[in-house]
Amino acid sequence: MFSFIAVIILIGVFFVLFRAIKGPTIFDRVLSVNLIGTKAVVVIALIGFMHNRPEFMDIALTYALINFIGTIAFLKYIEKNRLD
Amino acid sequence: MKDDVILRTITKFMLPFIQIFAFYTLAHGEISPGGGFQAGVIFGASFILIALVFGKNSARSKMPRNINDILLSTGDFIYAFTGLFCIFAGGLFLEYGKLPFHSAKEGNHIGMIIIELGVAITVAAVMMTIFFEIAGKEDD
Amino acid sequence: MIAVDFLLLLLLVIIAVAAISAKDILTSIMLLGSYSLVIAMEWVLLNAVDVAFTEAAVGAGISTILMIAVLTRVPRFEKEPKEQKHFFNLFNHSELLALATVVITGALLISGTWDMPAFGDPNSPANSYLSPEYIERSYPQTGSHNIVTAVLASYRGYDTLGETTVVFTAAICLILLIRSYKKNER
Amino acid sequence: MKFILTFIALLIFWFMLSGHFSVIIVTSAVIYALIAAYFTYNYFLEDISFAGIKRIFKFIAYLPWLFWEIIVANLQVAYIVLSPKMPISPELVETETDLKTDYGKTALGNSITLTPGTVTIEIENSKILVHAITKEHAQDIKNKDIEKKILRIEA
Amino acid sequence: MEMIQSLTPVYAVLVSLIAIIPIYLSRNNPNLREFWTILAAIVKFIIVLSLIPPLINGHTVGINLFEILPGISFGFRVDSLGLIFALMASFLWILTSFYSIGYMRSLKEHNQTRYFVCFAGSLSATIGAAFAANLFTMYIFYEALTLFTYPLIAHEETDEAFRGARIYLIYLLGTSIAFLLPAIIGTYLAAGSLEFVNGGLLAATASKGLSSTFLVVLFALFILGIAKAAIMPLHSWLPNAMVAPTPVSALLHAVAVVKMGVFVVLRVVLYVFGIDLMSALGIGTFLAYFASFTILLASIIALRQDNIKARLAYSTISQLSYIVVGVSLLSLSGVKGSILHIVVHAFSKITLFFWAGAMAVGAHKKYVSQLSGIAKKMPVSMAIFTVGALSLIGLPPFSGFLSKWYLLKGSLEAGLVPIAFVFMISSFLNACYFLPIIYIAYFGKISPEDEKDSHIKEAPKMMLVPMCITATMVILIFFFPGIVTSLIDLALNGIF
Amino acid sequence: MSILDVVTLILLLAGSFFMLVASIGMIRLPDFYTRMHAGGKADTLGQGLIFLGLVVYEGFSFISLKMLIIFVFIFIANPTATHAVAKAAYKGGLKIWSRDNNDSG
Amino acid sequence: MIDFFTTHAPVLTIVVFIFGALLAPVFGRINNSLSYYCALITTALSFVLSVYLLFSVYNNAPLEYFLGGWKPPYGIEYRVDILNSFILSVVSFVSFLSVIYGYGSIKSEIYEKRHPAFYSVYLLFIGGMMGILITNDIFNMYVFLEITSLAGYALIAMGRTRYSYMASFNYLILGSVGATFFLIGIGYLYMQTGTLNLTDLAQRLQGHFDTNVVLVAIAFIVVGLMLKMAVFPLHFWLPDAYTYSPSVISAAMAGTSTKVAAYLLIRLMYTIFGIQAGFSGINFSGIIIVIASITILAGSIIAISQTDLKKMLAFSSIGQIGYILIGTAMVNKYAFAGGLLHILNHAMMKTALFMVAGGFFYKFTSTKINDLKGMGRQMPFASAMFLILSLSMVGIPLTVGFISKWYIILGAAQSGYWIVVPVILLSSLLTAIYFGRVVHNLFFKDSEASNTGILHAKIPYSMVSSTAVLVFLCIFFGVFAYMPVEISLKAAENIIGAMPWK
Amino acid sequence: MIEFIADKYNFWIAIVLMMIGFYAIIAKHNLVKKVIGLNIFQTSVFLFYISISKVNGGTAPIIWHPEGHAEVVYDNPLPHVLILTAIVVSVSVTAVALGIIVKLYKNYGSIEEDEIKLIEHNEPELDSK
Ligand code: NA
Ligand code: NA
Repeated sequence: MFSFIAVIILIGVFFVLFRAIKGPTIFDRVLSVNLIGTKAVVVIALIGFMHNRPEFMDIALTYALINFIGTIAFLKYIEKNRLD
Repeated sequence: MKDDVILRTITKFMLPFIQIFAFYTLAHGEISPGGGFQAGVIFGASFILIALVFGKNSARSKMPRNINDILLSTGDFIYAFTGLFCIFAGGLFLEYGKLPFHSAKEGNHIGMIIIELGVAITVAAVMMTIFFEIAGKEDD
Repeated sequence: MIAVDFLLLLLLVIIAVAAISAKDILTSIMLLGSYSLVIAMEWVLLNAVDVAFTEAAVGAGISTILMIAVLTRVPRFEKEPKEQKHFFNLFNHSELLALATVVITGALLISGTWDMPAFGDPNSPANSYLSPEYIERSYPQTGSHNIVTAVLASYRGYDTLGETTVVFTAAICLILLIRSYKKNER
Repeated sequence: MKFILTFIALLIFWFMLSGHFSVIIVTSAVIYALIAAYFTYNYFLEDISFAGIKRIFKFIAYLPWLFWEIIVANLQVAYIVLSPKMPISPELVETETDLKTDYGKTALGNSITLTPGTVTIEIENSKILVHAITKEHAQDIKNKDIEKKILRIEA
Repeated sequence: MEMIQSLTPVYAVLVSLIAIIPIYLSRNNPNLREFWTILAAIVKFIIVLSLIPPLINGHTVGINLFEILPGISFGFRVDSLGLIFALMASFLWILTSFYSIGYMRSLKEHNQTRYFVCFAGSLSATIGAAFAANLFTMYIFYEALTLFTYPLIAHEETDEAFRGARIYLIYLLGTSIAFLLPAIIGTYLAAGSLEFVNGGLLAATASKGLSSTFLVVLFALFILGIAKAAIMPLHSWLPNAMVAPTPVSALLHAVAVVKMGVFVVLRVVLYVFGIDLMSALGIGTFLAYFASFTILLASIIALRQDNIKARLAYSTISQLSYIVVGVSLLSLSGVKGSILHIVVHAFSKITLFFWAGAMAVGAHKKYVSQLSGIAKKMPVSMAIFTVGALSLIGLPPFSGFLSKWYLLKGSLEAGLVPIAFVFMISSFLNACYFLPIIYIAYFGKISPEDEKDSHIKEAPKMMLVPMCITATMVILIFFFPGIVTSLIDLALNGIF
Repeated sequence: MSILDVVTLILLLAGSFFMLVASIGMIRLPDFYTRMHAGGKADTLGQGLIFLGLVVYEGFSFISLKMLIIFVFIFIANPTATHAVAKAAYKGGLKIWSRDNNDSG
Repeated sequence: MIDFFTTHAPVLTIVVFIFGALLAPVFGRINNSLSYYCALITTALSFVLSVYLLFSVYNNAPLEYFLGGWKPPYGIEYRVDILNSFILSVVSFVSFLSVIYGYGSIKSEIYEKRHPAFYSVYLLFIGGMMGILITNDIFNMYVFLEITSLAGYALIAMGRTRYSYMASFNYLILGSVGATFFLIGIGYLYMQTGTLNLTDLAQRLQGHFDTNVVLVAIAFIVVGLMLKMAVFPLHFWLPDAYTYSPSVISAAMAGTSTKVAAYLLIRLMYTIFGIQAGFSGINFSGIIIVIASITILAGSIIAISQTDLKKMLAFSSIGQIGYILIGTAMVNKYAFAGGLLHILNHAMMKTALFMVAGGFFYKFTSTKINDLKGMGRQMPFASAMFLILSLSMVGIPLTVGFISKWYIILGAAQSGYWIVVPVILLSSLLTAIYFGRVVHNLFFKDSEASNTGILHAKIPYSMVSSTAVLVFLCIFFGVFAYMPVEISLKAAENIIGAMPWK
Repeated sequence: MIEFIADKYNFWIAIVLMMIGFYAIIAKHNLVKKVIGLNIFQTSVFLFYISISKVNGGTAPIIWHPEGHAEVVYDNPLPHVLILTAIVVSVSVTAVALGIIVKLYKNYGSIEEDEIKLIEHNEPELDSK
């Protein structure tokens, strides 16, 4: 069950990846990459359940966190051309 | 990006939780995935987030460059000195089992906690240093 | 499980190719971040949770942010190489040479897998020699549930001291290299 | 005061995450919560007074409605995406808001983003710029349903 | 033979090396500087002289300074062969020093300090090689001499000088590293030691079943490696080195460089391989024929040289091979003639080079064709030249006759009649390239410009006196050969 | 199969449906702003539903608590990120799509 | 107290560097010169400890040290034998002298506020190498390899020209590729054996030598290390790296870094590659000897055409690393000792040569060979030292250069690798040619006054004395070669006799 | 045959990924691209290591006390440990590389290898920093 759901999500990732590669604007790419990240959070959680060891939620949380920070960094670069 | 209300507010709200999550990762390194290194990175990332959203000065007000530079050495020093201390305690280098606790097992356990703390401090300081040095554009 | 594994690996290949062929380096960096995320998923799938944790934080997080930080100071777009392309407009010499090197190296590596133990083989030397001992000893000897942490911090604690020193080295190298003191210093 | 509130919030959060109560863990929880609170308290509670606690409960009460709206929104989006004709007519809408606090504006902005076919593009002072995927959704924004609810929380 | 442990040979080497310091320090005071040079030369000669008595008494003097690697030590051992070489070199250094002073001052040469420093260094190297106790020590001094003489040859610092010096360096350093060093290593591998032994270091090992091919190759490496002996085809550095100032040429041709070359050949033949092994392998005869070519060919080339120094240079190449042929005859008289010829040729050739220098300084003449009638203006110089030339041709009453006599006798002893013919033909050729000089100098018509030119006069006394002394020696040795031959006999005692 | 399992399954399927829709939307929708609606909303809800499903499956435990934290995080962070991207695009001068001027993606 | 040092000497030798590197920037905040003394004391301490280790293992059995008290193969093990303690001593000695040298040279070449970080990185650079040398765990080697590489990249970039950065970057890329190849090799070996401890690895590889996994592993490790060693044709990074880095770093690197990579290869050749056994019908010795021969000749030939002194020395270093390889690959006691001696000898010669070049640079800010005309008059002492060192490089007897070549040739003759003899002799000739050119310029050309300005009037004693010590040793160990020769012969016996399956 | 592929494809894809990164390192002139290639190369090597550590039926190497299971099979923890270290090394190298790139751009105004070499060739600069 969990792996079935994971496969569906991963197929979705292929679509999103297509958009990330094709663009055309850089914002499309940022959006897509952010989306890949958030999907990854779910996949991680599902893999935890697949392995019957759901205590690895910490990793999913880290993913979500890092993904958020990364997206902010991309945007700040695009808007301001500086990070600090 | 300080001018964006939503981003600013959300970041303010999340920051303490990110940091405590970093510490949580550090403290639970022996129980669940994670440990000093990951904790250090996340802690460093929290300051990077501050810098991204509120600017460098805001980040530096809580973590001045001088302190950061000293922390850089401190963490690794804690690690290496723990190793040396094991020698003083009659063991070999990094032989935590010989640390003055009830049993070798407990010595090992506490030794690992101490060195993980050292790792976390250095890694956090390093991540901040690397970020601020590379991103710092004030001299261009 | 195998389907997930396969999809993840396929994703990796696509992302890797896309990342190195994008002319916009910002795109490359984004894709590299995704690459890290996907490979970390693969690692969770392979039960390497600590590694996945680290890769997510470092590969997808810090590395990406550092690269963007560099982009704030250097041009964002890759330039076409100066010399004209020949060889049917497909490759110039250096690209052909690179391709040859890569193909040879890869072929060599793959030939090495021929008589390797199979993926997941519990009787392979790697999985049957020291690993069971670590698994058995770690909790009684160190009190750590996480065997990886036990090996990392205690059995191979010296490596980790080295590792911490490596990151320290990186920071101090950067301070040496690019911290600015003087106004006119280049 | 801000510091203590932050500290308590962090301690609660810690135990939600942890689930371990050994001496070492609890001790470190306290120490770490203190450290994290030191670094972040003036961000966390920069402009929230003691009255904030009451608002939190009001906010929680607001969530079920929001969640329902979200589901509706998503069904609409799903319909748009999957329908062959793609019935969209995007539009930019600008409205005013009476919300004063940052938390209020943020809640409004994110709620708009999460609900029917609209995404907050910008909130500047009292002006809100929204992208709506269809004309109907644009109209919803002009009706200010969400804002009214949040205003009640802020009051 | 008893070995007396003594540092005397070390002192002999060190004297001139130490003299470098005061010479360099007094670089601003030419008189003082040259005083040091002369002093060192005299002290050195005295030290070398002091080594004669113990040798006459049948001892050897020497010391092993330190063992560098197992079986390889840095040490000295004075035997009579080395002593002859050392005596000759140190005596001629005194004369050359005086001559150099005269020459350098009258031509107002630059960089005189470097010149004298390197000169002193060269002499150290020469004496060191003469007294070396083993191949290793000898190799060091062999290389050292090359390096010390390089600046002397490049002294003029013209492009031509640098070119000559470069060729010199490439030939000598190149062959010594490429051939001599491997030969030494091979010897070490075969014998486990590098010490010179009467009767041959390798002779003892021949019984161990070393393949003769190996030994032949080894010998070939030695001969190729000793380019200082200027055996064709490794001779062309010598004519190229004639760009050096004349006293340096004297040093090269008569005293140090080429003499060290043939001296090393002698050492290798007599003390490394040994007469018996050489004849057993048959390489002596081969070498004799091989070097004979050089004798003839170099003489023929000399005929065609108009440049005085070039003609002398080819003459040297030819004469050196006399020595090589002599020793490779492996007969008593041959070897004796060979050693004697080292001394005789030294005195004769230095006389000729001094004369050439005198021509350059006194008359600014560098070519044979310019010498027409010069004897009128420079009678002393031409008389001295005649002595040297006749000696090299091999006419009595000059010492050249003696050595050629022994060589001829040796070739017959060895049963190599063709070699005897080579010697005779070569003597004829010698006559062909020397006698014309004498002829035109005395009987040629002096050109009108030279006639009027008041600058053409005898060279200064500082040059003339040493010339006279060497010329006298050429004659003296003919009449009193005992001073040399007694030492030669001593040297050959342990060998034949 | 218990009720809880059925609920879990429904939640997971619904979640994956919305996530897939979001992905398809990313391809089909014509411009950045419209794609944003798919990526910012459908995906967030999909994720939320899946986590809810997992919480139901797991029952009450610290792991569920943690998943709820992630759930909350997603609902805070995703719209924020979406908003931020939108703002950046708007400030960057990206024009919105309309049926008249542009028909491609 | 004595006990403390003697028991823990192996680990202290390395750990002092970590402490030094950590404390240097902290002390540097108080006073710049404190960081200098930090570096000085650290290197001095580690030199003393290394020499202690050397004598200890020379007289007794090899030392083992279990880090963390965990027995190998579970834990990481230090294993000190004559081979590595010898190189440890060489490396720490060279680095110590370089620190002394740096007192004058670093002040002139590097902005003073960077000094604390500079010394810290320098200590990491040396400490990393020391760590590689002493450990008996292949992955630990990788970790320390990366420490030293990272530090090396930064140090090279500190050179005075802007091209230093490019040199550093190229080195970084190639170095990282090399290290990653090494890592791949480790992975393949681990796959086949399940262990990382070298001794254990050697035992568990028995009977697996003909598997593809092991062959590929060895190929990648060798290529990776050869990249690090700058063996021809994988040498591109080295000339720029040596040329454009600060004088001290050129000197220290020339004496240490490629030698450490060479050590790694030697160690692995004799423990896990089974060079003696000639596994799978592959003549491992032969391959290495051919590669090394090409390296020797190519390095020497390219050196001839260089116009920059430091670059010439760099190419010369490429050639010289070949001697070390050739000597150690012949599986012959004498040749091995010769190769080992060359590690010491070349370290002394090349470090001193780079120091002299740094002296020229200090005074005239140029190391172009054409700018060195007439230096013999202006800097007679430095030029004289250069002359002596050149002679030693050529291999003239009574200098150290002769000793190592002698033993290599001896070993080559003994083991029948006759091809090696002409290679070494030819390269000596080539060496004579390119050094001859420089010496010629120093002593026989008049200086062209206009070409460079004088930067400093006088060269500080720190620079002169450290160079002079090395020059003196080049002659001293050339004349009294007994001690190093004995040590390396014994090391050779131990290594060649210590093949576990023999 | 199928079985053989199933046994090895994880390794193969890891190798293919390595080579993609390696190609970028060699062929790309842009320095940041090279660093990106290096990252891909190294990360893929890590993937290879982690593939080694997998044991069929194994679970993550964290002690686990599931109800009703007597024996738990764990994956090999050692490669995980090694790769944790290697990841850290990799990010450190990346950081230093990026630092150098920043400096290169400041000095040359370009981060294309061929351009920098051309600039240096045309106007070599000594002692400028
Ligand atoms: Na990465
Ligand atoms: Na851990």
